[in-house]
Amino acid sequence: MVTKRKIKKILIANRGEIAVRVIRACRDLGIKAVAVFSDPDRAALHVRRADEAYHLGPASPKESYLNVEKLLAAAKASGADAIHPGYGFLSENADFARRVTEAGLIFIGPDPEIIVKMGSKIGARQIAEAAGVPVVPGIKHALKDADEALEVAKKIGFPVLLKAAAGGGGKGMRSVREEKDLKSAFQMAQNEAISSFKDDAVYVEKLVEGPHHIEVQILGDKHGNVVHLFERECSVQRRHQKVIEESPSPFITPETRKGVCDMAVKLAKAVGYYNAGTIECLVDHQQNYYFLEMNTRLQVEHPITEMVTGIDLVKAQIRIAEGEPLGFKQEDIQQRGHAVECRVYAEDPFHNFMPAPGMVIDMQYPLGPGIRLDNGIYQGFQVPMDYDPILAKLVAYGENREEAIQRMQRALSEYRVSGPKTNLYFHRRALEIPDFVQGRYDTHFIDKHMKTILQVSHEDTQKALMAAALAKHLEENKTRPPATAGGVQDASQWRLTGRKTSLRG
Amino acid sequence: MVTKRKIKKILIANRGEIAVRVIRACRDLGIKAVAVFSDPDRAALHVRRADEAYHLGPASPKESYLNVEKLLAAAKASGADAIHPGYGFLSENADFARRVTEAGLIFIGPDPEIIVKMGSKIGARQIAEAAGVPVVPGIKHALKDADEALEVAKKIGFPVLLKAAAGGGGKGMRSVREEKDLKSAFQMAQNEAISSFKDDAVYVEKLVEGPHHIEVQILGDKHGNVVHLFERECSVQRRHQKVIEESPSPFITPETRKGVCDMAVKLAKAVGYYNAGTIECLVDHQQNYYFLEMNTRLQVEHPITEMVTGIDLVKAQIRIAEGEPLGFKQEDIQQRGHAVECRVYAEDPFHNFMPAPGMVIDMQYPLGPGIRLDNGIYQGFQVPMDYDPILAKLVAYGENREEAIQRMQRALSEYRVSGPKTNLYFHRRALEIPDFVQGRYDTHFIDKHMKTILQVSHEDTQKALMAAALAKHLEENKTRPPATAGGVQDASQWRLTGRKTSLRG
Amino acid sequence: MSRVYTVLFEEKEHQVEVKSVGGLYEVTLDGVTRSFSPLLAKGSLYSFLIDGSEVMEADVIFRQDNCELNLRNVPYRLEVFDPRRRAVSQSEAAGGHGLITAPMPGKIVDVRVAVGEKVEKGQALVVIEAMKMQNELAAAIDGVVKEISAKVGEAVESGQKLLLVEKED
Amino acid sequence: MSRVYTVLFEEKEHQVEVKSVGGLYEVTLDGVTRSFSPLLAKGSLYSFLIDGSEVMEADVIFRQDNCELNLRNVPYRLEVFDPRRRAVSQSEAAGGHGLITAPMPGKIVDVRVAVGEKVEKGQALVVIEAMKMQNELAAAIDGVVKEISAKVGEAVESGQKLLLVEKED
Repeated sequence: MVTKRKIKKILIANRGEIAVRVIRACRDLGIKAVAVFSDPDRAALHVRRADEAYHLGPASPKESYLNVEKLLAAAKASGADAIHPGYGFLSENADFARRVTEAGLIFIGPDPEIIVKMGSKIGARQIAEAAGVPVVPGIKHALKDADEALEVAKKIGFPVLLKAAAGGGGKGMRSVREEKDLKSAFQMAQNEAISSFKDDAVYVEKLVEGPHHIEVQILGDKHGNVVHLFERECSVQRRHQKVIEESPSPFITPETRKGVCDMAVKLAKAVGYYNAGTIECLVDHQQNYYFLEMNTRLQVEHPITEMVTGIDLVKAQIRIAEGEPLGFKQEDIQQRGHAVECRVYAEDPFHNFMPAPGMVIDMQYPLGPGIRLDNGIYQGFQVPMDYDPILAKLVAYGENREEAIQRMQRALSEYRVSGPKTNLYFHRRALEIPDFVQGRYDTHFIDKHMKTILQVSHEDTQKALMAAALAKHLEENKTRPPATAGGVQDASQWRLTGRKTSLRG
Repeated sequence: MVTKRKIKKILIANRGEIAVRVIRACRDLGIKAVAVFSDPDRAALHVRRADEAYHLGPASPKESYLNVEKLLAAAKASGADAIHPGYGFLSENADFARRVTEAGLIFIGPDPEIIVKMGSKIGARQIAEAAGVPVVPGIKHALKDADEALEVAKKIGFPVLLKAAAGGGGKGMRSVREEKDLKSAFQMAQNEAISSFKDDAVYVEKLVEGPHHIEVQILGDKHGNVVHLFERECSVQRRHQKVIEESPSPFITPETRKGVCDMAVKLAKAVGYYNAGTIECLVDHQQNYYFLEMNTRLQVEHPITEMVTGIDLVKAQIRIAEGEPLGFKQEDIQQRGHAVECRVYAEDPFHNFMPAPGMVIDMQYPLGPGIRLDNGIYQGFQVPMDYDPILAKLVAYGENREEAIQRMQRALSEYRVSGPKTNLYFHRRALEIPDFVQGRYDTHFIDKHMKTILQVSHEDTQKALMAAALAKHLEENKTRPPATAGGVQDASQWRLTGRKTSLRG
Repeated sequence: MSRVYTVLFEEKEHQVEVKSVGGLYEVTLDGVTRSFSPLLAKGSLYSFLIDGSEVMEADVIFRQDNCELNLRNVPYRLEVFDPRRRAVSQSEAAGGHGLITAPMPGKIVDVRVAVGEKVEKGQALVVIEAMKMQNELAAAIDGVVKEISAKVGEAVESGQKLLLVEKED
Repeated sequence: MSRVYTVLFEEKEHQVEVKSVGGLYEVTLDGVTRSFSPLLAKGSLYSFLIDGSEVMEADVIFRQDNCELNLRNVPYRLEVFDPRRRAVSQSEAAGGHGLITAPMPGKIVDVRVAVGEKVEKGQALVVIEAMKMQNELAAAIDGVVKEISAKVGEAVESGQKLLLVEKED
């Protein structure tokens, strides 16, 4: 018998846009939302949007968002009866899940044992192989050190891929094409693995060239029901980090769709999985698919699935955690229309995508038909240097792929962030590349088109230089309107600098 | 034979949020958008979002947005090949439609003759009666003066409703319960009719008590195809102005739905209508329905229909104007899920809903799953006193009515406008009223619940007074952090005024 | 450090004590004390943590002692002042309830009374138009029209003095 | 009134003439002249009407002559100055291309060279970490390390001087 327990208050052990996303699901369900924050996040949007907020400690994740003791203390102080881990941080940490449960709280995620089994890329590979699902050639255990990595890589044959066992979001992942680069790549992968996941286990597998990255969203409840919510195409990646995702995939055939979706449900059922989860696959150009890993948590790109299926995944997670049955069957779920997501990062595409934390000076929101923005910043917020560079997820929905892309392009033309550099221009250009427009791309897409993507028209550059000189001229001649009270400038003063060209009828 | 003609550039003869809405449709279709603006609108959002912008003249609508000569001159100067009228202003002015066509441009709307026939409330009543459709008792011609109004009103019997023949949006509409109030009401209705529609025709009909205001969205093309996109429930009104709309209606039965939808298609076909259009009906508690009027233009509340049917109405308007066939049949259109719209007005609910133009000091956008905001303002914009008080349309979509309302409530809790007073609090409270939550309301809803809606909790008031005293204290003691360059305040300086309550694990 | 402020709201005066305690502020009104941790998040927007953890945001804009506070989109028009420094509130000094000012920017379309005329509470005296809506401004007290500054056809700013009614003795 | 400004962009100097003509501005670059009607819409955001009707927006932030301009989310790092007032650009005065500064706020996690060491263009000298990503900062010229101010473990601000390479004579 599954015990049912209504959740009244949820502590969100995360920050930024995903914490805001979870808070929204809480609001929709009439559940109180408790935020936690580190020093630089006192004024973060997730704090401002919560019902209650608790301070954790200094900026360092170890002393704040990764600190289990402090998180449990905040949960206790707030009287929360459940914890949602978001993604990243402790979301796939079985020890955390166990500690939450031991404290008498509901962990909004799978059983800790399942995290151990499936949360580790290595463990999941073993289970998948046992279930007869095809996996990418590689080793099934963590590497001792760089020397072992080199030894195994030579055996499999270059190119190879180093991967953090606890990984996600491209962190702790390095592809290595030549022997000489392996040792330093191993070091960097391990360092990132520690700082991102508190787990230094790194393994190696054969690098499948030019594949599609397809993943299947599943939902399982505590009563043994598992459904899939179809696939997401996540092949637009840079440094193994997803940048643009869409659903449905423009590449896979109906047969492949059925194949990967059935495989996902089969695997999830095999381990008695409950919660939202994702089965990631590589699909090659011949539509062969390989199981890659399972993510036992919510995924950054979950909104595109929500938009094409109409199901709110965070609300579903919460209901599952309460012990409720799913309430719908596989045949109730349909893909309707098309959705695209662009991940908005604080990084400078023109300078090797360097991270770009800093103060948000101004922001223009993309709005209107078909647009959803899951945002974590606001004008005046100091984007900290201590955490992931994701600022927001921009999602566009349309009746079909063409409309979804058109709307995304429109939203990108409206969206503007001043202060931190962002990859918004990168997105706009990437979506214009004919290979993308026609849906013919694989994981090499960005490398292949990077030069074209980063081109800036000569005309725009000319206008930029002209505008800069003019602005300088206006400032020097004090024709800039003065700031009014509250730091807001008076747009109605345009007559100072603008001439009207009246039309005579 | 219908001639087809691709549109490359559209001039939008409107302002504010609807102009921005049309610009978005243009962007999606790869069509250039031309804005026009009056003096106070140089920095308006619709200008900032356009590809090109032309100045019309002073603030007064007669000298700007209602000035046909200047609009045509701007269209000519820009090389636009079509004009979209939005709603309000010249959108139902047959003379304007004719002049546009005579200038060799495409008018994105119906044939001018149809505007004459159906655009006038009086004419439409006559056509409807001829087609055997039930109408509300009243007269079929414009009133000469207040004396005739009184005479007719006595004949029909009080209460009566005075209505501008060219009306819409509650403008030029007054309900009169007693003889003594009729003359001044007639005067005000006529004044508003002139200033809003350049047309002083006012007529009178019997006031149907406590009805539901149901309207049916239709789309017709130039090839004779007409489909309906189901109904909208628009019974939440104040002073005959719609405030909250939803689709589907929680009130009408499937039979009534079929009845009003069939009637709408029948009427539209009878007059050879093309373009988007709306058939408005009154439905009484016994589910009897009466034809009220037809709007031969886009409707403010069109987004809720877009959300439940997935069809972009503005794009459909443009394609129809190009001579394209609809491209879908009645059976392709389904209501899926539920959508609610709140009209956000610059008005002060606590002071008799007085208009509240002025500078937008700050704004917090409602975002996230299921939320669409069609917005016309931004922080720093001076909302002019010269035009309609509508600032934005907030729309929430959900799998079902409950989810749509929950999401709307969440969006309202995020949405904040500082500067102009708004009716956002009014919306939040209205959606909490059990009659609304249960879908049991008619056009008397607001009057019935106004007191409850405008109640503010004692606790909130206490906190407001406390916060005001504290803010005063901080300002006097200069503990307020100073503004940084660019007028932005540094949120990271919170340590100056905030104490951290660190948790120890 | 502790200080008492007078907050005038809807014609009633409230005494609010503000006490700084170790970086936090204890604020007392009508015997209820709450602790506030304030942060100016942006512009005029305060983010408060109340009693340790409750999140509350309010936009607070001062023009001298006049305060416009926006809490959950409820606009509060307040006056906040140090009672030691001022005895009479501004609105009373300015003519009490007999003064009619423009509630928003707009255009005067009608003035329905003349100086010296007797008026009743609730009687419409001036009609102002803004955003295509006409609004009647009514007398708040019985009395006699003392002064009219509103002119038909004239554009007025928010807060501009339009008409003054005086109580009869 | 007309004035010529020097705009330094990607190590190239451009001469831009700005001429005020009846409330409009005629701006000339490389023989192309466009008319600009500028309006400061909010904060540092300019809304321009170019050549009468074309709408363009750009965020323009100055710190003295250093200019960050954001046009359609393309960030331009420029220097804009009056050539009569200054002959040498700031970045050249500060050490030309041999100077390595922090491109963003972050933490120094590695310094791979010592003072006096010969380095080649493209060689990674310093590793900085921000937002959980490690980034190698490389030499822009061949030369010798003259000065190191970066310390491993230290947090640095954007623009902070980390290391100086000098060309060998």
